[in-house]
Amino acid sequence: MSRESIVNAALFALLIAVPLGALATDEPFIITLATRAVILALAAVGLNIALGIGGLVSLGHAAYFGIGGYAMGILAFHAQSYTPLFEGPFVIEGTKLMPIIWLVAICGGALAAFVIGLLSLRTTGVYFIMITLAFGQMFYFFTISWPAYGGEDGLSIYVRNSFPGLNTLVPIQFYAVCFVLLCAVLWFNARLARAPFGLALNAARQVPHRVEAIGLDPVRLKLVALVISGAVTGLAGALFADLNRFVSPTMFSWQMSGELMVFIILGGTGRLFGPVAGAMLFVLLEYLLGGISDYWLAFLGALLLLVVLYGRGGLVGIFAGKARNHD
Amino acid sequence: MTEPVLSTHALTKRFGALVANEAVSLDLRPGEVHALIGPNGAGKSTLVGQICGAIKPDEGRVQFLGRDVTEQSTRTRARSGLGRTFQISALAMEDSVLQNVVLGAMGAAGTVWHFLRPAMKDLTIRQKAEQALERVGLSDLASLRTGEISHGQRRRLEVAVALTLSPKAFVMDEPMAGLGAEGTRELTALLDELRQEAPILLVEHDMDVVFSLADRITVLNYGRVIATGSTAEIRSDPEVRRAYLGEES
Amino acid sequence: MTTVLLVEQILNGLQFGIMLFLMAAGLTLVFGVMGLINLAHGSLYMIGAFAAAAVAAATGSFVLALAGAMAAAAMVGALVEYTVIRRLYARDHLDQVLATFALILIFSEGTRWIFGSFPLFLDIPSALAGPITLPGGIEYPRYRLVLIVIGLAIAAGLALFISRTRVGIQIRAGENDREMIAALGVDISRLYTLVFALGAALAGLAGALVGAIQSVQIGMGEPILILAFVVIVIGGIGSIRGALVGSLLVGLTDTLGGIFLPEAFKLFMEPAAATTVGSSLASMAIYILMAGVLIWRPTGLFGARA
Amino acid sequence: MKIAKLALAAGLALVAGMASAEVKVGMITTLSGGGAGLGIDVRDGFMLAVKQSGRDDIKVVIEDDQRKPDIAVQLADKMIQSEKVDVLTGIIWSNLAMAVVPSVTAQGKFYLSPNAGPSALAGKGCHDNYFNVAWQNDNLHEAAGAYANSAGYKKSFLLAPNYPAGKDALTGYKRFFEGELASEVYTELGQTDYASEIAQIRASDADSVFFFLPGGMGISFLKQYADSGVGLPVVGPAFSFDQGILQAVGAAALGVVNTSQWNKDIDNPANAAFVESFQAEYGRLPSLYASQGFDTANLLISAVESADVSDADAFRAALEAANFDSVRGDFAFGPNHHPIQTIYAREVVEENGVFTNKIIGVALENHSDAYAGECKM
Repeated sequence: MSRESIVNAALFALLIAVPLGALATDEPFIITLATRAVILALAAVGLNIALGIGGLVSLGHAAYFGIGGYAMGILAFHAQSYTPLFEGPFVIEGTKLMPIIWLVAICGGALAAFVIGLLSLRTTGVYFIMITLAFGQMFYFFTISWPAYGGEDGLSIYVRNSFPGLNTLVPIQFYAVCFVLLCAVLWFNARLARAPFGLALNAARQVPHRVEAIGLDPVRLKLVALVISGAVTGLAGALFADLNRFVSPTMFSWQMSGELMVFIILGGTGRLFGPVAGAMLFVLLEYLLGGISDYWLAFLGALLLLVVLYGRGGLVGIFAGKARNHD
Repeated sequence: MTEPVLSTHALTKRFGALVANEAVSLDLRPGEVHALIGPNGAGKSTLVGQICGAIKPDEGRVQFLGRDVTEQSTRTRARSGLGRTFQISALAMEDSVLQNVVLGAMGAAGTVWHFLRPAMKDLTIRQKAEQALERVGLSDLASLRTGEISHGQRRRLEVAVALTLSPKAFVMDEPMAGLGAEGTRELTALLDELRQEAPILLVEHDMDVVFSLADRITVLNYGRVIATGSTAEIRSDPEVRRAYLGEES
Repeated sequence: MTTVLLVEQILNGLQFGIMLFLMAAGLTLVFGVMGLINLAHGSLYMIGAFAAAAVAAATGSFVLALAGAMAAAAMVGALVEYTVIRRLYARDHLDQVLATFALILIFSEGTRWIFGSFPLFLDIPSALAGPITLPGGIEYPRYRLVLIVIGLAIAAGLALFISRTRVGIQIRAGENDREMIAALGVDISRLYTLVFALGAALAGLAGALVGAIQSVQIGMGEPILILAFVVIVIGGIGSIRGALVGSLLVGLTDTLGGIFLPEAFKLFMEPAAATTVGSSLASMAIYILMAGVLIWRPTGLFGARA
Repeated sequence: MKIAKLALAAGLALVAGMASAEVKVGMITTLSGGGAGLGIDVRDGFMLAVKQSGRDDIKVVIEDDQRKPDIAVQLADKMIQSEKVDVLTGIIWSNLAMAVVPSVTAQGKFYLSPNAGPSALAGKGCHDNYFNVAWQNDNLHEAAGAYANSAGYKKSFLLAPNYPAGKDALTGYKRFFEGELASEVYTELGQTDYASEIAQIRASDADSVFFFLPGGMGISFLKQYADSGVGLPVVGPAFSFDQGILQAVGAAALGVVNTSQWNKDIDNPANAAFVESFQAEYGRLPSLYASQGFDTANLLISAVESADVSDADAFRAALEAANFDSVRGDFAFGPNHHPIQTIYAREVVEENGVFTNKIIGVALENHSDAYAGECKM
């Protein structure tokens, strides 16, 4: 077992122990915090598929996060107000069922990533960073000024959506749902990184001209990576909206995209569990520092700066040492 | 005369006012090593770029296996069997040596769109990759990280990756660049064997290598072909001696 | 829509574009010479505005306020370059984005700690207050005309500086070939600090000039930062000329889009819906412009390299 | 640091006494970033009232929402689940209130709004545990419309950001304004340059301008408008003329009429004492937001005095009675738990080098809101 696997196992154990401990000591808010960390981790794992393996520095991932959020918001809004979502030759009703909402969020995220990727992948480097930022901003301004679903006020959903057989209003049950999804996506991510696609994508990041010389299209590889990434981040968006029972344009803001990247860097780039460690640390800091000072964001900034400048491997790197060649 | 495997017909490429290639025609016949030489800036890399599809010619055509491939992408040419090596090693340095050849074999087999099955467990692919490593004598290093092996070993790995494509022709851009005497000797021997498999268009600076391997030589200067012929013809060509060999050696 | 109004709106677009140029010029220089993406550039704009407000409150002089803004921004810029930024040149863009994102947090909260949470006061000097009547009966604020003139003068000055002076030549050399300027015996780290401070001073000046007609408050730098990035990406990163063209394009698109899009939709929609659709689209207009430009020319209008 | 200290001060002073039925209050407000000034004022006003009451059975927990809805929701969860608060308060922004209030009240907690009053919560979405101590969002705009009538304006140019509160503002103004509209223009949220809109105002044949541009947007607009020389009279709600930002607008705001339910010169003993003690405590003039925070705390204290918070029905009835001396004078709750109050027209003046407001008349007397009828509780 490598040191990284030990760190991963420790993080995994924390994700199980903390909420169970909180349940035992009757601290439901800790469970809520843990749920928040798990969902943000899920979003960052999504980004990490594009960024970690494919090297796609997308500063517009809030777009997919927000789309997932609004998929939940719009479907649940129509369900709670008993108005059809679409009337025409056929009628589409809203829903409060999580699995359907997730499916819509995943498809929405994937579709948006496909269109944005098709256009953005013509560019590289800084231009790619900036064009993805531009697409994120388009969604942000659109949702603010479009009145149908609350504009800047957003949409409030009064009761959390349901999952067959569970009472999602009980914090630990909703946590379990999110945790299982995170595990599934992490498993998928681990498999993906070793699969032919992951190998090719990884090479497309390092030496695109080589990939082309063996008959593969690096842009198509990256596009598929972006679609998978958008789908996962979209799913996380739907869960995040369900956690807050609320969705608003802030999910589309560029700071959100920045935060997702912060998770990856804090945790350690190119690590499977990097985004998980990063999101956990971020939520913890937000919780601890927020109580200490009005100016806590400055401390967060300083810490982040230190990690970028000196702690290159991030949190996982500190404990697990240098990144190992996978396989 | 046998049909050439690969040929260019009056390829011309300009970058602004600079004419990088002017009406370059050459061909590569089965079983031969055809060396392309010329001083720095003669337009060799531009020509390789056009043959492999990275650079679009302004005028002229490229033919490969009897088909006009001028409009085809690098990928299509690669898939039909044009195996190239790069002047500066283009390898995934973070990956293992074996992974680099597996990648090549996957590209050739078109099995890249699998998302869950581990790449290294596809036995057909792996076998092919290991054979390629065997050919270039890198089997022992298969599990090392590419960033950790020596420069000479990487040059051979480049060749191994090209081999996984089962190419119908090789285009090698300065495979000996940066190699010591020992490395050069080994790689020369390898290329000598490989010509049986597929002909090699060899861009090379090392004249000893060129004259020991090449069946024919084309000399490029200021973007134009100034001579083509057997090694003996080139050695005695007055224009080549004046424009090129005289300065170099 | 009358011609007078149209001319006035075009002037507004120009003026907005010129202010964007002051921001974009520094960003694009820093990227062109050092290859650095600096998200904290907006913070320097904010620092300029706050410094100007503080100096103006203490001395009552607008000219001193401008000088103070440039000096403060340049000093903070040089300091940050020396302590943090220079460690980022060799890093990839991801690290740069994150480190400068962290700097935004530090600068914003630091400024709030020093100046408090309420907006500060900074006013137009009385000599420049009020409107002026232009030929054709167009009434236009005098101060905004002055902004256009100052901005154009700085653009011209910057062009001269880069093409004629020693440092300018070094900067151009640095854009093309980093090793070459080292070979020329130029002290690179000093040159980098200088370029960064210059960019910071321009941002600080923009903050002070704009602060006089807007609100001097925490976070004022971020919206304009994003716009400045849009500008340099449209213009082609590293190109001063591109920054100027991009600034004017963005300024005009934003100003005119806000007016004409709702009107245009009224031609075939009912007014209320047209206003909604039109203003939604107008708020996205510059991003659509940017995406369009990049899809058409992936390295911007005047960009050389990716 | 300051929050912790204040909370501690309030807490310590109070824990020392007997803890019969302690009331725990969770305050979620904006204390960092661009909008921090408003949250700080609400907090300071609230804590001043708690301190003056001398009660040791009110414990206040304060957290910063960073003006982010998801953080606000998370904090509300924390306060309910972990701090076990009985009452929540503090939110400044409508969108944050929309995110937090429905779930808080659904969980049986009380929410007292010191600032935001979105229409959804006043009408169909009203709740018997939700009390708004400030105003329904439309109120001040409605008053501005009423004032415009009395000032004899016949044609107004309307300006607001393109987001729900902006649309509500124009709706509110139009509900009372009887003249014509020259144009309705929606600007971008967070817009800082209004040259283009000012040009449209100049080109229009309006005789007055109504605008709702909260925070920095209003500062920018007023400075640019004053400089443009257009000179049409301007009316707006108090938000752009508050004590906190008036100094940043400067002379550009002089003479502008704005509507507010409170001003520091409202003549009643509670207000005089509040203005004086706030200045003594914090060294600055109180703002509208501070007055709302102060009133919110006093409403709470009045309810604590007459009912036990564990008896929700009794506590609710005590809140409904609104038996406290509001700094704005007469104060009562309507059927939807929103204020019925008088809204004044104020003018910006300069007093001893400080820009501030002076009441010049009543805009709407004992005004309720347009949504009360839709509320079924």
